[in-house]
Amino acid sequence: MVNPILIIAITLASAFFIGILQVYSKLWARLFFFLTLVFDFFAAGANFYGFLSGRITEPILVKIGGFPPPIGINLLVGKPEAAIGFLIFTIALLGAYHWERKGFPEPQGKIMVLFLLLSLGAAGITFTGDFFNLFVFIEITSIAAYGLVASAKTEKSVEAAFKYMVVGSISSTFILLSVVFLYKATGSLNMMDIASRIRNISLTPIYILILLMFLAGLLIELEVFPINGWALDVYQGADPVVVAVLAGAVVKAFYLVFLKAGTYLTLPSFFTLSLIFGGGTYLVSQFIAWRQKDVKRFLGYSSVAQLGLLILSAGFFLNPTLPAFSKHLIGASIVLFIFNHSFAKSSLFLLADNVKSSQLHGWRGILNKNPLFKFIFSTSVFSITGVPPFPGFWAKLLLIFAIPKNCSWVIGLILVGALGEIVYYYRLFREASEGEGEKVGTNLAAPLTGAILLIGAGLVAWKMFATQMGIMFNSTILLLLAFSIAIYILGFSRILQWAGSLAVVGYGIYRMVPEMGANLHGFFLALVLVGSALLLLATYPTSKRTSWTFYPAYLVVVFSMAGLVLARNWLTLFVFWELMSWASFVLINMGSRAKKAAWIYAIFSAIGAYSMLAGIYLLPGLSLTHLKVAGIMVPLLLVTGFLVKMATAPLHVWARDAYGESPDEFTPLLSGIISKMGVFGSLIAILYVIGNISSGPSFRYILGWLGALTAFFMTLIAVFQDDLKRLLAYSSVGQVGYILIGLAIASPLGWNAALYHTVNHFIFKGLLFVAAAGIIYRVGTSYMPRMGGLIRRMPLTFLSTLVAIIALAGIPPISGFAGKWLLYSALIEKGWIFITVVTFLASTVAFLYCFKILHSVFLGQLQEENSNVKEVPFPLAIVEAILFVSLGVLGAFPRLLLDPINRVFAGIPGMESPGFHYEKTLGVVSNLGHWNALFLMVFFVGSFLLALIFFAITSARVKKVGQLDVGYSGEVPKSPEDLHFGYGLYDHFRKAVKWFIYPMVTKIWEGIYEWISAFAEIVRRIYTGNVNTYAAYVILISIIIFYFFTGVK
Amino acid sequence: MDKDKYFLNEKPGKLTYSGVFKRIDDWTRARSLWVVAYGTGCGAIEIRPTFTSRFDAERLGMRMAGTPRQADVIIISGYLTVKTLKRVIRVYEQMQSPKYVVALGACPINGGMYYDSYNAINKLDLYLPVDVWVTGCMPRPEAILAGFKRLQELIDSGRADGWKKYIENLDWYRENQKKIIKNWRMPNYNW
Amino acid sequence: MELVERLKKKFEVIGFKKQRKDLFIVETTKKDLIPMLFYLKEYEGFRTLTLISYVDWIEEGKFQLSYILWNSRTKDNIIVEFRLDREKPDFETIYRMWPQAEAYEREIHEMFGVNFEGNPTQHEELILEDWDDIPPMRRDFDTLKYSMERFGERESKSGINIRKEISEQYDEWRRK
Amino acid sequence: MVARIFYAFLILLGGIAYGLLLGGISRKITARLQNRRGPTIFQNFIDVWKLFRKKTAISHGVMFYLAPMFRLVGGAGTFLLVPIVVGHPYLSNFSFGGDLIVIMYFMVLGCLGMALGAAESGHPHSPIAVTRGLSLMAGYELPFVVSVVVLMIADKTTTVEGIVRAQQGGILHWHIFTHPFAAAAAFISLLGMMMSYPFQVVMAPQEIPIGPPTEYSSSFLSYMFSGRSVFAVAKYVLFMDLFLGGATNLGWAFLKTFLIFLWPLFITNVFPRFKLEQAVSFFWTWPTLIGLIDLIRIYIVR
Amino acid sequence: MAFFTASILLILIGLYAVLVKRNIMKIVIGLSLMDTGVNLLIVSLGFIRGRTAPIINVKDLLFNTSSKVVDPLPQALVLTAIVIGVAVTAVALSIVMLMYSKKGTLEIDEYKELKW
Repeated sequence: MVNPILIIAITLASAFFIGILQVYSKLWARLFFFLTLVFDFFAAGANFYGFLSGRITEPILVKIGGFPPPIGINLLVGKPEAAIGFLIFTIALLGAYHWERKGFPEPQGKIMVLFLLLSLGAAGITFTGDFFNLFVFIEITSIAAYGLVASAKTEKSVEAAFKYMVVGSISSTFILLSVVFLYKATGSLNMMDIASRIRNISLTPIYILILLMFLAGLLIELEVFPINGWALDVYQGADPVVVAVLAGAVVKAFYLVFLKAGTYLTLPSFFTLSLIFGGGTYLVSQFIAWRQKDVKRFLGYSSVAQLGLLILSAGFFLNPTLPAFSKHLIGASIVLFIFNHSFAKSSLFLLADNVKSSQLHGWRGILNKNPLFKFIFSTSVFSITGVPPFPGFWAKLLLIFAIPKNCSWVIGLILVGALGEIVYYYRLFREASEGEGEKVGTNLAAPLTGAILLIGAGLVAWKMFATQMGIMFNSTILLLLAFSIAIYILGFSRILQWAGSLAVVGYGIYRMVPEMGANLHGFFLALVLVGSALLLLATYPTSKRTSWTFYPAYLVVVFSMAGLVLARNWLTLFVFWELMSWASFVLINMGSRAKKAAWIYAIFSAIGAYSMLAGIYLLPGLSLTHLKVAGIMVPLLLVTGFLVKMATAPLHVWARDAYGESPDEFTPLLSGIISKMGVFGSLIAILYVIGNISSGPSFRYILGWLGALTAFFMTLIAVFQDDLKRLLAYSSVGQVGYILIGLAIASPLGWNAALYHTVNHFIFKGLLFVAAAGIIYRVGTSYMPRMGGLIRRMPLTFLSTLVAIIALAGIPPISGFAGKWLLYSALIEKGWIFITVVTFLASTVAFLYCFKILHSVFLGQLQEENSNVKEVPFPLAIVEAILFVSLGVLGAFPRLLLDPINRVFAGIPGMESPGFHYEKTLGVVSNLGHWNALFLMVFFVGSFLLALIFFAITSARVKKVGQLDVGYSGEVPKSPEDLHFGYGLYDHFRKAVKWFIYPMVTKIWEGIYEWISAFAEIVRRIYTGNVNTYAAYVILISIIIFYFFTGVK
Repeated sequence: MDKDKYFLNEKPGKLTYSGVFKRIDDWTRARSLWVVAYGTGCGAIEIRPTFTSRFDAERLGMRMAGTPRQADVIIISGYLTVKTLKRVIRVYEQMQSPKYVVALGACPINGGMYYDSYNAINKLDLYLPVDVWVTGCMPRPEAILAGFKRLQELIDSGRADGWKKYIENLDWYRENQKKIIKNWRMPNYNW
Repeated sequence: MELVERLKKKFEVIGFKKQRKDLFIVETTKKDLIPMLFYLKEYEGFRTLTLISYVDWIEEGKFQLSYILWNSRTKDNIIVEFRLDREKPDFETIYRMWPQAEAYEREIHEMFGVNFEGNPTQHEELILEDWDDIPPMRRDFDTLKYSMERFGERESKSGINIRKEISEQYDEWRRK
Repeated sequence: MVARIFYAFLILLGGIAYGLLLGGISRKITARLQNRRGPTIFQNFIDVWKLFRKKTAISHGVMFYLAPMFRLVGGAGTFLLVPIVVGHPYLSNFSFGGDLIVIMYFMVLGCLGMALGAAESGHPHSPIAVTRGLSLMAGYELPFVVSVVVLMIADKTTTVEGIVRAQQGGILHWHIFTHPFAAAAAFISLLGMMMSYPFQVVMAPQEIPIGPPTEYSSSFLSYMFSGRSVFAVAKYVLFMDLFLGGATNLGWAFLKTFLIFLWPLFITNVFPRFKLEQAVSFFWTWPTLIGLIDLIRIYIVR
Repeated sequence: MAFFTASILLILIGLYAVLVKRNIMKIVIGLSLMDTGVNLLIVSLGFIRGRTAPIINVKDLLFNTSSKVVDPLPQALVLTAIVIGVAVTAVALSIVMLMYSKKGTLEIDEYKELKW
């Protein structure tokens, strides 16, 4: 234990001493400065460690001058104080170290003095147990801060300092006044003393006014909306190190005072006030940052928002009606928030110091040139926006689940705000990773420390809180996730990484075999692991363009999916869901033109995840069993989350670009398996939740319509795509629409159809995307009109694509038809006849793009530029072969897949009978019809061979002619380009359906985005930059607070 | 342009003309003449009435084929310039055997009224194996039909073997063709 | 009459003739032709080039080029012509003034061999493919001789079996 | 089983012959309508034989080579999956292989195969025609599906046999009388299926002379010809089963299919041609709306 | 009460200057005025009519002096507050000097570079 007074006293003394010393030797002064800070760091650390390890149990009470507390000034250091103190000096040390690396700003000595004063003031604010002393420390901090802010001596910094000073003075006036009146009312200045006396005092309006005045002063310092203009200006104008310390440390001290004020000064409206100001600040700030162009101010908005969330949590934390467990969770969440925000935001500000321009466009592409910068930046952004396993995620999760159900609108507020946060942070991410940027400064040690601390804290939080929340992790999955991260080490050789990944997945399959049983989870687990292993095989790194982090992220996606399907608990499912979403975000972002796509993907992932989280929050229990819920809200929220991943209209907007622009190696997984997680989710949502609500059938009917419309419109749009992967993307989305219909029918036949189609869609769409990856790799473009005639160069790929296309179109002898047949049988049995018609039409329209793929890519004239391409790389060819053989085998023997599916559903009440049976001649027989797959296959192949042999024997000499030997009105064609019809294949059809393909949904989403940003733009104008205005806001808000909360009407 | 890459550079082999079905083959070939629609000169306008209601060539089993690949007969309908000849040769060679040439009018025979033209050829049979000549300037549809009737007789009796002659004497024809087509710019044989 | 006065004032007008009420023929020199066309187009309203025509005055050793213009407002036609040296038929293109002139000039180049300096496409084939003789529309080109040499001549002996004749030729060719 | 296959083979040959004959008849009737004599009604046999016995043929690649087989097998398969006489040991064909859904998808196989072969030829007309054909298919499939769904729901079965059985017991039980609007929609979409004239956009002789098989010649073409003929017969038989109450013996089958065959024939000879977008719009509006009348009726009555 | 009113008045005058005045110096003066007003208020709060200043000799400790002097604590507080106020004013003035050296004007509307 170190006496806290020592920290303050030694720092103060050293500040004076440095003031003198720096006249003689700058070097020694600096040495002394760092010695002091290191001492402070260790001293505060020792105290904090003492509390953590349990060696110190009682709060440390320091009597100054030997007077006992109520009379003398005292310092009171409990666990929270020790923590904040430690935090302050850590940040201060990091900031100072950053300065040292970068070169100390001039005048060194004065700045050192001010810096010491600032940190000691913040520590004093934290430690003190006396109100007037608090005021003094606040003033010390403020004066030091004014000086430091101005010390950059740019026009902006001076201006910011002045604004800060004016508003700060008003704030300290409020605090001083209220302290003095408090003394007048209670006769004491000691916090504990006042707290005990205050209970005996009747709360007259005047008295409440005094307390409110104190609170108003604090709220100004805590930067609540709209009296935070000064703070934003400071963030924008001041030296980033100063800002980092202010935002990371000093504000946290004020927050502690806020908590203390809430605890000691029993204020009846504290809860309401913190809700209004915290929530309001949080919500508004997250949105007005959308169009901010200056990165530092933008980070400022984010800081303000985070503080708002903290204030909000404080309101709940101090709410006496809260149950103890919730209180515990909120306390933990506050700690995590503080930690998260301090380190992440300080890191970001210090990173911003390394970039020359603070404008958004100045950040363009800098992530691509600076790997370490990218690491720190991504870690910080992920942590702030709440990506697992970083502390921000756990903080948000804990907070949400601690909020009582009668305040569920607060959840909405938090989640909407978080969505806004995602939008602008990933806009920054997008800007910073797009194109080729320039090299940035290398002063990254301090932010790197922050980032590492964040990761550590995240893991610690995971360990500490996951089980408390009821989140259960399969230890194998955790081990495999650890392996996945470890694959990063092999990054010097992509091939090695690839092989290592295969080994890890193989090991995973080996370990997971017992879990792959005949139940829903086991079925999907098998799909995920085996499917991923196959697709992983096809990611064979043919060139250096695969990113170093590709395989770790890929494996994380795979194993989080495995964890997801194994989850027996909604919250576990959610954690893995988020892990999967964000890991796939990382992967999508690797595509060279995918930055915008990744941004949109992030937004929609967040929409889905947050709405799912809200749904889970509203569920009566967390386990995956039948849950009774009332009303339509919960299923709606849950299903929205899953529909986003399935890219069902109108939530499909992300899919086109995400599928189209993500790395070619990753797209098969995205389409083949990740979208199936949405299927899994919807299935369990329908099974456990929607099945139990009274409006379940109509809800499912609407889902069915959604699926049908998705299938129809996406298919229609796919017809007009000229980019191979975008076409496949739309097709994929449309196909998942069929699965959704099957799920929505919720009859045995329907679910059989859905699961069959799920597996089938994985096979053929995985195959198509793998083939696309190979083709794009060989040809160098994904623009179909520039291909053509590749059948001459890639026969195997053509054959497998052909089979996959036949499966996709659902033409009988290949397995794709089984899903179609089951689906139509189920639909007609159910009597959803309009959906049947739409679905039928959709699958007919699908022939159009099927032909387009085959024709534009493989048939027609081989172009001059492609005349030397080769067959796809060998591993891809193997995967193609495996997949297309399995398509053929399933086509002949659908029972191979139907039997396991039947067993999956056998355990579910009401689903025991699959709705069809097998007969020898009729094949699969349902109540309505029959279909003999084996006969069709034999018949087709047999008669085809017969016809072929007959033809080959009898027909005339067949001469294989050259590519341009075509009847061309007697002309000799000049080049293949003249003859190839690849561009605008369906322009005539477009004229017929132009009303249907207007991108209405995209326009609506864009409109929503534009409207919100425009509105935010207007709101943002209240920060006029004029100090009079700022002061007026302060006064106005204070008056409003006084008027509404004193109880005087 | 790389000709070998894009065109089949191979001379056609000789075709035998026998078999158990020879009689039926000749019979059907005579009654199913598909004509490639290639109007080279003023005779093109006479083909239309021949094939439509008034004269109705379809009753002989004839019909228009849209592409040389499916056609049996090419009608040289009138004068033939060097430029057109080049295309006609390509079209003819792209037709599948057995195939027949019917020449209409005086111009293919001896140049007709274009006997002194600098670009209308005078003797078609130097360049293509003509099976039936229909004289006149221009012959009326009745005459054309009569010509086709004659062609049918020739085919039916197995005497319309211009396509065989062409392949057997391809070198001779080619020499004649290349004599007037200075810059060949085509594959050696148009498949 | 006014038009010709104006033209005479500005350019060298060798001959003038009013063929019809709305058709004038103006003959000028090679030097003045393009300025005159420009003047007619920009100032007199003859904005349309209808045709470029051509006469071979072999006796005089001259070529005559005629540019036929049309004034859409007054419905007047004007033919501007000039003579060109037959031995060295070099002239300039006017296709920048009238884009359609490109094709006319190309044809004249092909048929008469006039070289229009600056015309980007005049060397491409328009009608004739692979022509290797003097341009066929010149009057000193003997088309009958050319046809005889090139395409041969069939002796019109009635009653001769054409098929037989051809097979005789096959044999003759084989013997060679 | 062997006997069954043998009979199926015979029936298939009969179907091809019948299809070729119908083609000849249609040429004859067209000629008579145009005040000509026209070719003999066996002209198509002559053509097929001639094409089949041509001396040379060219191929553009593997897909090009296989496409006629696809076409023939697609047509023959469809023909054999539709029962001609329900319950008959041989004339019910291979209808145990699948129900109406199977048939509807199997119908596409031949078209798709031919489309691929045609596209490989590298002639620009082929893909133009194929894309037109597929677009047209998207057009006529909607009214057809509407009417088929009406029948499936009404008869509570998806098998052709079931639908035929539901129509037994008198001429007024035929679906053409019980569900006239659905039948009307289906028969209008039959015009598109048979590519009769208002919807003749695929082989549009004025623009892309013969459509997809531009590069096909000789024996390839004869295969396609036969495939197309038997495919047409398969459609007539299917329509007979769906709307005209099936057949109890071959005589009835010939009569009814011949009647169905006359319907597109007479339409085709008196109409000019739509553009593709007009054709698709037409199919997606009028016949669909007509069919929807019955669909809604079924939906309410059920 | 007069002290009280006067101090409130001083605060309000200062506030008025801060809110309305366009000149930076006037704003700083306003801040100073507010500071003074608050100090005055603090002193007036501790004042009890009829008592003396809380300057206590040793011998006074013998008597019950606490009933004879005004509340000493506010006076102690106000000393600190005055010091702080002076420090703030000093920093403020130095910032104003910096501002003037940057832009050569004291018009507050010129200092709106940071906004939105």
